[in-house]
Amino acid sequence: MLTYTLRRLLMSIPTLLFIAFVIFMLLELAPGDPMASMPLTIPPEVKQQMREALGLGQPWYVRFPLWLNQFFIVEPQYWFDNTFGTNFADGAQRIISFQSRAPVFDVIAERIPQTLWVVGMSYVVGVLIALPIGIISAYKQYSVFDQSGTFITMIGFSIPPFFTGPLLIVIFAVQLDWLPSIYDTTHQVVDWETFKFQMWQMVLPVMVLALQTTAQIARYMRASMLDNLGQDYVRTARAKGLTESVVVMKHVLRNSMIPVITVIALGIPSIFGGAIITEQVFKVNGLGQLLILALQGSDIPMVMTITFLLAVLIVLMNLIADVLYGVFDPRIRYD
Amino acid sequence: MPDGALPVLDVRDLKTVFKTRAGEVHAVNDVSFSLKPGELLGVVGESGSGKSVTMMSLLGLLPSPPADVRGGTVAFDGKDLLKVDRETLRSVRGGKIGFVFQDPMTSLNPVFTVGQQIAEPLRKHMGMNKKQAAARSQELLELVGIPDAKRRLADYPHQFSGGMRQRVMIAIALACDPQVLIADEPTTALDVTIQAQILELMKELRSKLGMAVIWITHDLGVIAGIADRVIVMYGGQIAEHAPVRELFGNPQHPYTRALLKTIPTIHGERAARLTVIEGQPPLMVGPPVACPFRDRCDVAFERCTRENPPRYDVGPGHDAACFYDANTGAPRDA
Amino acid sequence: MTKRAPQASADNLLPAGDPVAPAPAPARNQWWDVWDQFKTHKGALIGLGFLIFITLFVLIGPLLWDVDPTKTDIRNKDYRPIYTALWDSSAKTGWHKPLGSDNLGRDILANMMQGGRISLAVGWTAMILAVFLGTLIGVMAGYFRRLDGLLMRFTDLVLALPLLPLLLVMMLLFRDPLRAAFGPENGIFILIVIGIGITSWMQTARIVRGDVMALKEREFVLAARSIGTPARRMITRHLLPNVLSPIMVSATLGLATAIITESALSFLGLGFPPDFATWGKILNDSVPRMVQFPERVILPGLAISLTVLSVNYIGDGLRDALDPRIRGH
Amino acid sequence: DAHEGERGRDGEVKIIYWQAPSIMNPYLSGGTKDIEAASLVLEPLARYDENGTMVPFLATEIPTVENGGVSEDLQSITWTIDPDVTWSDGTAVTARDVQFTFEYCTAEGGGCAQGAKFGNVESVEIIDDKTVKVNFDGPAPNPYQAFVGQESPIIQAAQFAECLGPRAPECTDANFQPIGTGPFVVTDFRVNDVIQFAANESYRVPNKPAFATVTLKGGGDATAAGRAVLETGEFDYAWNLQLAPDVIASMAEAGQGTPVSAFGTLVERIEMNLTNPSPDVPEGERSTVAAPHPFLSDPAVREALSIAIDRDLLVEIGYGQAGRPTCNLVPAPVLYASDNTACLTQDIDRANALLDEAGYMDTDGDGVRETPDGLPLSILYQTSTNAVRQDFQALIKEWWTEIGVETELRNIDGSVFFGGDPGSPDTFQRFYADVEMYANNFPGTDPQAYLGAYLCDNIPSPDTQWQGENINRFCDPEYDALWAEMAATADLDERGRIGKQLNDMVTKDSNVIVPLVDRGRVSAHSNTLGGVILNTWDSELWNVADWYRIGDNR
Amino acid sequence: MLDDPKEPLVSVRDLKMHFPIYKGLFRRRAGEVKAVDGVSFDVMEGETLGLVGESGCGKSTCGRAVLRLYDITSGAISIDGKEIGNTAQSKLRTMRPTMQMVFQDPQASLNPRMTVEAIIKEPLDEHTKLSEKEKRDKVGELMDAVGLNRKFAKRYPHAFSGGQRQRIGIARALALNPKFIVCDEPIAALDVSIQAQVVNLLEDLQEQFGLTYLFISHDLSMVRHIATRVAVMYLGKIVELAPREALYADPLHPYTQALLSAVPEPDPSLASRTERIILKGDVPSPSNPPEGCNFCTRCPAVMDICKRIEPDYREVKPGHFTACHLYNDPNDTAEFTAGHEAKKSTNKERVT
Ligand SMILES: Nc1ncnc2c1ncn2[C@@H]1O[C@H](COP(=O)(O)OP(=O)(O)OP(=O)(O)O)[C@@H](O)[C@H]1O
Ligand SMILES: Nc1ncnc2c1ncn2[C@@H]1O[C@H](COP(=O)(O)OP(=O)(O)OP(=O)(O)O)[C@@H](O)[C@H]1O
Ligand SMILES: [Mg+2]
Ligand SMILES: [Mg+2]
Repeated sequence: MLTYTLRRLLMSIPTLLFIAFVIFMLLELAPGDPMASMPLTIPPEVKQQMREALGLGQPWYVRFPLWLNQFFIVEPQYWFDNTFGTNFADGAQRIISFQSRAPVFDVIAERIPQTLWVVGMSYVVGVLIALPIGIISAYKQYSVFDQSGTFITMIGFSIPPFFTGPLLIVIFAVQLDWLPSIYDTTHQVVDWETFKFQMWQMVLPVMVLALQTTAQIARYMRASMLDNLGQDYVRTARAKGLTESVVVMKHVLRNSMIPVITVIALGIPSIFGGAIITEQVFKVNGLGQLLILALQGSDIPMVMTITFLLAVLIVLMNLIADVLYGVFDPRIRYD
Repeated sequence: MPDGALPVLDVRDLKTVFKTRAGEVHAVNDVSFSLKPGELLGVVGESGSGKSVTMMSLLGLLPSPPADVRGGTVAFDGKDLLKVDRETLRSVRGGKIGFVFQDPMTSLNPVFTVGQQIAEPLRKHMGMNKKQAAARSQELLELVGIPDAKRRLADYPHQFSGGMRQRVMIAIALACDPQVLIADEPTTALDVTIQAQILELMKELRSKLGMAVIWITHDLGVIAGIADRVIVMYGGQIAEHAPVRELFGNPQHPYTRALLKTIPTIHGERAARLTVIEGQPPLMVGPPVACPFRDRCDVAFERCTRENPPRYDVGPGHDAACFYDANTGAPRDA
Repeated sequence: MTKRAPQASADNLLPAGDPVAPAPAPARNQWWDVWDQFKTHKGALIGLGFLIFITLFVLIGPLLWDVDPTKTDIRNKDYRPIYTALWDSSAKTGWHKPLGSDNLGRDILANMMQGGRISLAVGWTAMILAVFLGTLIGVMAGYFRRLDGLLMRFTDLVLALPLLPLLLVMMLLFRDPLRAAFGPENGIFILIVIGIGITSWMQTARIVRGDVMALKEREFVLAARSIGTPARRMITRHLLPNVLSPIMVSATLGLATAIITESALSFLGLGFPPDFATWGKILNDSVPRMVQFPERVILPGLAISLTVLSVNYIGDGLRDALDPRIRGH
Repeated sequence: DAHEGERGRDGEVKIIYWQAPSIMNPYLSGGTKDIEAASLVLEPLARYDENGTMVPFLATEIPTVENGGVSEDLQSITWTIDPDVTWSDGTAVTARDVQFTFEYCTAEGGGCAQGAKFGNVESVEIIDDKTVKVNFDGPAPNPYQAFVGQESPIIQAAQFAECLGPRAPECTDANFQPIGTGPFVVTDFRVNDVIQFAANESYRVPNKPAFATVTLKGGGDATAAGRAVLETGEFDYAWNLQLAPDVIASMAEAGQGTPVSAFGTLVERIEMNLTNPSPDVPEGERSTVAAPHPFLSDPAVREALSIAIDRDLLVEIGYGQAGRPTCNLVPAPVLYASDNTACLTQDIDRANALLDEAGYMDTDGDGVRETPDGLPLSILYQTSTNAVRQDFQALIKEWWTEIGVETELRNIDGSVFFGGDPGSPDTFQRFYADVEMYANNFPGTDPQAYLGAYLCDNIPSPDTQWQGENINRFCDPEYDALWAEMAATADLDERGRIGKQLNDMVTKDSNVIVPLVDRGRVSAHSNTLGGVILNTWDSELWNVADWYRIGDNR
Repeated sequence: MLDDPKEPLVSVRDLKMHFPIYKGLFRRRAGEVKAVDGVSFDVMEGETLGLVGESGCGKSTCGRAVLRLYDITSGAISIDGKEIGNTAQSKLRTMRPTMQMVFQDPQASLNPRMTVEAIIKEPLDEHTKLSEKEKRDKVGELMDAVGLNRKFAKRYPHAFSGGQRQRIGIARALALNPKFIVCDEPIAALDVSIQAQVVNLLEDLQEQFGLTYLFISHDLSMVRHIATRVAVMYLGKIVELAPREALYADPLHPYTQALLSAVPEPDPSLASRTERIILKGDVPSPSNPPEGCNFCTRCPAVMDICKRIEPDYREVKPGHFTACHLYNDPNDTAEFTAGHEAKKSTNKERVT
C-alpha cells in the first residue's frame, strides 16, 4: 500500500507540472488585464508602469519557471522558516498577488478556515443527509419515501444556487428575520453563545450547498445499497440470527460505503472550487470567492496558485479515493 | 439412525409463493417432511425445483415481498417457526438451526474478517464477550480443519480458498451447537477433491456433534455417499422420499428414475449416448392442477394432466407422488 | 458457476423456457417492446408528457403567441401574471400580458418561450457533446490499456482547468471566425455549447471507463474476440450498449448542469448577447426583484427544474425499457 | 446633543462594500474600493467637501496665490502642516513625510497608481519641519493635484522607508496596516474580505470618532449589500448601490435604512467609433484612423442616433434619483458645466429626417437604412456586463430600430472590456465595435486632464499597443489648440469658458460622444446612523469621524 | 477412433502463459502467475481431447491461449497446419473461422443487449460477404442444427434457459464452419438434466461436421463420456495424458488417482466400497509454485526427489504420458508401479 501510494505520488509530479504549464498558458492567453479594475481616471501610461512593476513585462518563459521556483522552492522555505525559525528563504521573492500585493499563500491560509467551516461543513451535512436517504430509499425501494426522496433530491439538484440562495435569504433573513444574511468571517468561537451564533450564520449557506451534494450522494448511496442488499452474504447474516438493523447497518452499509466513499472523496475538489456562487451570495469569503475575484481582477499569481492547488487536490483525491478503496475493501491490495 | 425418535424438525404442508409480474410462482407446494435427531436428510432435485426456497421458508429468510409463506407448520423445539415472533425466530436462526449456503465465494461478507463473522452468532446467541468468542472461534476453525486457526481468524474471506471458505461457513453454522444444520448445496461450487474433503469433514462432525443435517444437492453421487434418507423434489413438490439405498435400488418416481439414468459415471459401462430428460422444467405459475412432471414423463397418462398426485406409500419409509406404480407397471387406483 | 442459481430461477419465471409459448410476431418492431415497457413506468410517462409539452411550448408557442420577446414597452411594465388577479384584485394584470411583463415591459410569456428554445437547445446540445466526449474518452481509456494513463491524466487536467479563463480564451480565439461563419447568434451558440460541453464530460468519462474496464473482463467480450471482432465493432456492438445506463444517468444530470451553467455564464457576461433571453438569464435577472415579482424567478426556475426532472424520469424509464433483461418478453 | 460625548462611545459601525478592498495603500491600487477603505486611515493635506470645495485636512489652510501659498508664476505651492496632527503611533507628522510620499510614488519600478498626480511635480522641498514646498516643472494652473484628495494621502516615511520602488509589494504589513492620521487605525486586515478598525487614540479632534470600531465587510453584490442595510439592518452603511431604482425603492420600504444620493462628474455615455471596426478591414487598419467609419464619420448620423434616445426614460429605468439626463461630458462643477440641453428631448422624427436628408434611405425595404453605397446602417453596440447597461442596450436598440438602424448587442466581461490587454479584441480602447457605452469621470474638480483625452495624440492604435484615451479616434486641430490654451490659463473663469467650449466640441457640436446620464451615487445608511454626508468628490467615508449612532448615547 | 491415429489438427508445444504481476514503486515486474507453464499436446483431427483438473489449474487459460485469445508467453501452436504461436492479433483475424470457442458460462458469454439472431450472425458479419437475407437463412439453419426454435431469433439471451443459452453459444461457434472448437466447461453451469442434452448435441455436431474438440471440464464422469483422450492438468502443467480407457482404468499419476477417487459415486452400494484418497490442503498459488514437482505438497506418494527435481513429462506406456518420478525409468515401469503401490498403501488415507 505504501509503495503504491508513493508510486502514485511520484507519478503525479509530471502530471501536475504539465497541468501547471497548461493553466499558466491558458491564463497567459486569456484576455484579462489586472489593470481593468483600476478606474479609467488613471492614465494609460501610469497603468503601463504599474503593469511593469507587476512583472508583466516579462515573457512567459521567464515568468513560468519563476512561478515554479517560487511555488516549489521559495514558499516551502518560507513555511519551514516560519515553523522552525530558520532562514533558508533569505528574503527571496514569494508569490505575490497582483491585487493585494500580499503573499498569495498567506491570503489562502487566511481563507481556509472559513472555507472549511462553511463549504466543508456543508459537504459533511450534505453527505450526512444523503446517506440515510440513500439507505432508506434502497431498503424500502419503490416506497413513498424512496419516490419522494428521489423527487426532492432531483429538484434540489436542478435549481441553481443563485436562486436558492437569495430565496432562502428572503425567507429566513428578511421575512422571518431568524438568520443573518451575511456571514461574519471575523466571528470567533470561544464559548457556547458564540458557537451558537456560528451555527446560526452557517445554516443558510450550508443548506444551499448541501442541497447539491445531497442529491448526488444520495443517488449513489441508493444504487450501491441496492447492489449489496441482493448479495448472498446478507442472507448469511440473516441466517445467523442477526437483527435487521445489524444486517443493514453493519453488513450491507460497510460494503455499500466503499464505492460511495470514493465518490465522496472525488467530490471534494469540486466543492472547494464550486462553491463560488454560494460564497458570493452569503459573503462567506472563502477560497471560491477569492478565486472568482482573482479571476475577475486577472490576478494571475493568485489564480494560478489556487487553480494549481485545486489541481493538486484533484490528483490527490483521486489517489486518496483509490487508497481508500484499498483500505475499506480488503480484497483490494495495492503493492 | 434412531428410527423411532421424535423428529427435531417437522414440516407440514409448507407452501411458498412468489409474487411476480408474470403471476404467482408457486415455488413450494405442500411440502412435508421431518428430520430425526442425528440423521442426515438429503434433498435432491433439479435447479429451480424449490429446494432452497423450502429451506429458507423454514427460517423466514426469504425477502418478502416477493416471497409469501402461505401456509403449513414448521414444528421445532415445541414451537411453530412460521408463527413465532421475530425475536424468537432470530434466536433459532444461527442459534439452534445453522445454515450453510451454496456459494462460499459470495456468502461471506468480504469486508469483515473471518473471526468477526464467526464471533457474531456467538456473541448474539451465547452472550459471549469478545475474548470468549475469539477463543471459541478458534476452536471452531480447528474443528473444521483449518490449520493455523488463530492467525487465520484475522484474515479476510478473500484470503481463503473456496474450500476453506466453505469450511468457515460451516464453522459459522456450527458456532452455537445447533440441533439442526441445513446445508444448501455446500459443495456445488467446489472441486471434486475439495468436495471430498468437505464430505469427510461433515461425516466426522456429525459423529462428533450428533446433530441432524439437511443436505441439499443436485449431485446424486454426493447423496449416495452421505445421506441416510433422501427427498427428491420436482416442481416445488416432493416427488419421492426414501432411505438412501432404497432410492438408488428401487426408485419409484419416473423423475428419479430418469435422473439416475442421465448421469454418466466413471465406473462401469460407458453409455454410447447419454439419456436425456426431454422437455423443460415446469413454470409453476399458478397453483398446481396437475402433476408437474407430466410433460416430461414417459409413463404419464390422462389422469396426470388432471390431478396432482399425492404421496403414495410404496415401502417402509418410502413414498412417491405418482399415479403410476412402478412395481406393478400399472396406474394406481383413484 | 456462481451465477447459476439466480439464473436458473429466472428461467423458470419466463415462458421462454416453454417451447409452446407463442413467439412474438416477427412483424412487430422491437421498438414496440421498448415502448410497452416504457409505458409501465409512470414517472417516465409523465416526464415524457411534460417534455413534449415544454418542447411544443417553446417551438409552437411563439407561432401562437407572436409577441416579440425583446420588444420593450415601458408603459406596460411590471405587469403581474393574470392568475394574480385571483387573490389580489388590485394587482396590475391584463390578458395582453398573460404572464406579466418585466421592468422594461417585455412580455414574460414570449420571453419564456424564446428563452426555453435557447436553454433547451443549449442544454441538449451541450449535454450531447459532453456525453459524447465523456463516452469516447471513457471507452478509449477503459478499452485500450495503453491510452488509459494518458487519458485519465488528461481528464484530471481538464477538471483542473478554470472554466472562466478557458471560455475567455475560446471567445478570444473563435468568436470572430464563428461569427463570420454562422452569424452572431449561431456563432455564440456554438461557442457556448462547445465551452460547456468540453468542460463537463469528465464525470461521464470516469464512470464509463470503470464500467468498460469491468465489461472488458466479461466473457461475451472474450467470445467476440474469439470471433475476430475488431476493436471498433467490439466497442460499438458490445461495450457501448452495455454502458448505456450510466451514460443515461450522466446525460440527465448533464442536461441540468448545462442549462444552469449557461445561465451562470450569462451572469458572468460570457453568455448570449444581452437581448437574448434564456431561462437561466431570466431567473438570474429577476433575483433582485424576487420579493415583488416572485413569478419571474419561479416560472423559469420551475421550467428548468421540471425539464430536468422529466428528463431524469424519462432516462430512468428508457434505461429499463432498453434493457432486454428488464423488458422481459 | 445626542452625538456629543467621549471618543468611542457608540461602539461599532458596520460598513459593507460589495467590492472587497484588497489593499490599504492607494499608491499601489487605484481601485475606488481600496482608496476609500484607506481613507479611514490615511489623509491628504486637503480634500474636497460634498460641494467640491477644497478643505484643509492635514494642512492648516489651502494655499492660494492670494495668501501666498502658490507662487505667482504658478511654479510652486507651499503647504503648512497642522502642528496638532500626529501619526497614530504618536509621532508627529513632518514635512519629511510629505516629501517621502512624493519619493515613494515616483520611485522607479514601484508602479505607483497615482503617478499622474505627481506628473508635473519636479521636486518636494522641506522648508522646515512643518512646511513643505512642491515645485512644478512648469506653470501649474491647477496646483492642487499632489497631496490633495483621497488618491494622494500622506504616508509615514518611517513605516515605508524600506518599501521604495520594486520593494513596495514586499511591505505587506505596511500595505495592509498603514500608520495614518485618520480617525481609525487598522486592527485586522483580511484581503478581499473584511477589515476591522479601531478608533485612533491620537486623533487630532477630541471626542471623535464616536465609534470605537469599524467593520468594513467586502464581497457579494450590490443587491445583498442594499438588503443588509435597508431590509435586515445587519449593516449600517452600504456603498454604491448600483441597483435599479425600483429595487432600491422596494428595499427602502422595509424602513431600516435610507438611500442617499449625490452627483459628481460621472457620465454614462455612448462613444462613437469614427473609424471602421469591421472585420473586413485588414488587421492593422481596423479601428484606426487609416479606415474612417463608413457612416458614423457622418455627423448627421451621430446626431440622429443621439436624439433618438429618450434619456429621461433611461434615468427612470436605470438610476432613478441617482441619475439625471445630461448632454455634457463634464456635467459639474458648475464652472465647467455647459448649458447644453439640446439632446434631452427624444425626437425620432427629426432623427429620421436627418438621416433622410443625409441620404441614408431604406432602399431594399428591410427596415434598415443603407448608406448611399448600399451598406446597411448596422451597428455593433458593446458594453460591459452589468444589468442596468443591458437594459439600456435593449431600450436604445429599439429606438435605433425606429430610425432604421439595426443594432447587434454585445456585452463583455468588465475585466476584459476595461483591461488593457493589447492581445484582446474586446477592450474598450481597441474598440472593435461601432459604438460602446461606459461611464467615466475625473478626480477632483478640474477637468483639464479629462478633456485632454480627446487630443489627436491620444488615439489608440496598434503602434501604441492600443493604449490611449481618445477612444473615439476624434482628431480636431482646433480642439488641440484650445486645450493647450486651457493648460496655460490660470484664471478660473477663463478656464471654465474654455472647458465648456471643449465639452461642446465633442458633444453638442459633433456628437462624437453621446452623453446619456449624469450618474450620481446612491449609498444607503441605517436609520440609526447619523452624520453621513455623501460626497462624490472625495471618499464616501471622508467624514467618518463625524458619524454617530442616533438615539444611542451611552 | 483410437485405432486409426489421424494427423494432429492442433499441435501445442511447450505452451506457456504467464500473467505478469507488477510490484513496487515503479511497477516493476515482480513475478508472474504461471497459469500455463509448459504444456504440450496434440489434438487429432476428429477427436475430442478432454482436459480436466481442479479449478484454477489453468485449463481455461490453456484453452484460450491455444486460440490465441491471449498473447502467449512462449510456445508453439499450430492449427490446421498454420503456426499461430506468435502471429499478430490483427493477422489472426483471418484464422478465426477455423477455430472457435464455447464458453463456460452461457449467461456471461452472450451479450445481454443483442438478440439471438444478432449474436449468431456476428461471426458472419465479420467474416463473410453474404447478403442480409443469406445471413438470416444461415442463422436459421444454425438454430435448427443446435435445436433452437427459429421463432426465438428475435429474443434476448435472458429469455432462455441455461441449456438453450449454451445452444446459442454453440451455434455462434459453428457459424463459420470451424474445424476446431475449444469447449471451456460448456456444461459446468448447467443443471444435470440439461447437461446431457448439451453433451449429446456436441457429440451429434461432431459427427455431422467432423469437428475436433478440446473439451475442458472438471467433471470427470462427463469427460469419460465424451473424450477420446484425456489430459489431466495440475497447477499449469499436464501431469498425465492418456486415451480415455487407459486413464480411467489405470491412472498413473497420484493426482489423477486422487481425482478419480474423489468423484462421488451415485450408487450407494458402490459408494461405500470405493476407497477414497482424500488430499490434504489446497492447491498452491500458481504465482509461487513449489520447487520440484508441482504436486509434491499434496502428494500421498511424495518422495524426496519430488521436492527437488521437476519430473519429466514422458510417454510411460504407448500413448500414455505422465510426469511423475514414480515412473522415472521407462524401462522399469513394473518396479516403479510396485513401489508406487507400496507407497500408496502407506501414505493415503483409506476410507470405506
Ligand atoms: N425471488 C424470487 N422471485 C420469484 N421467484 C423465485 C424467487 N426465488 C426463487 N424463485 C422461484 O422459486 C423456485 C424454486 O427456487 P429454488 O431456489 O428453491 O430452487 P433450487 O431447487 O434451490 O434450485 P438450485 O438448485 O438452482 O438452487 C424457482 O422456480 C424460482 O424461479
Ligand atoms: N488475466 C489474468 N491475469 C492474471 N492471472 C490470471 C488471469 N487469468 C487467469 N489467471 C490465473 O491463472 C490461473 C489459471 O486460471 P484458469 O482460469 O485458467 O483456471 P481454470 O483451470 O480454468 O479454472 P476454473 O475451473 O475455475 O475455470 C488462476 O490462478 C488464475 O488466477
Ligand atoms: Mg438452490
Ligand atoms: Mg476455467
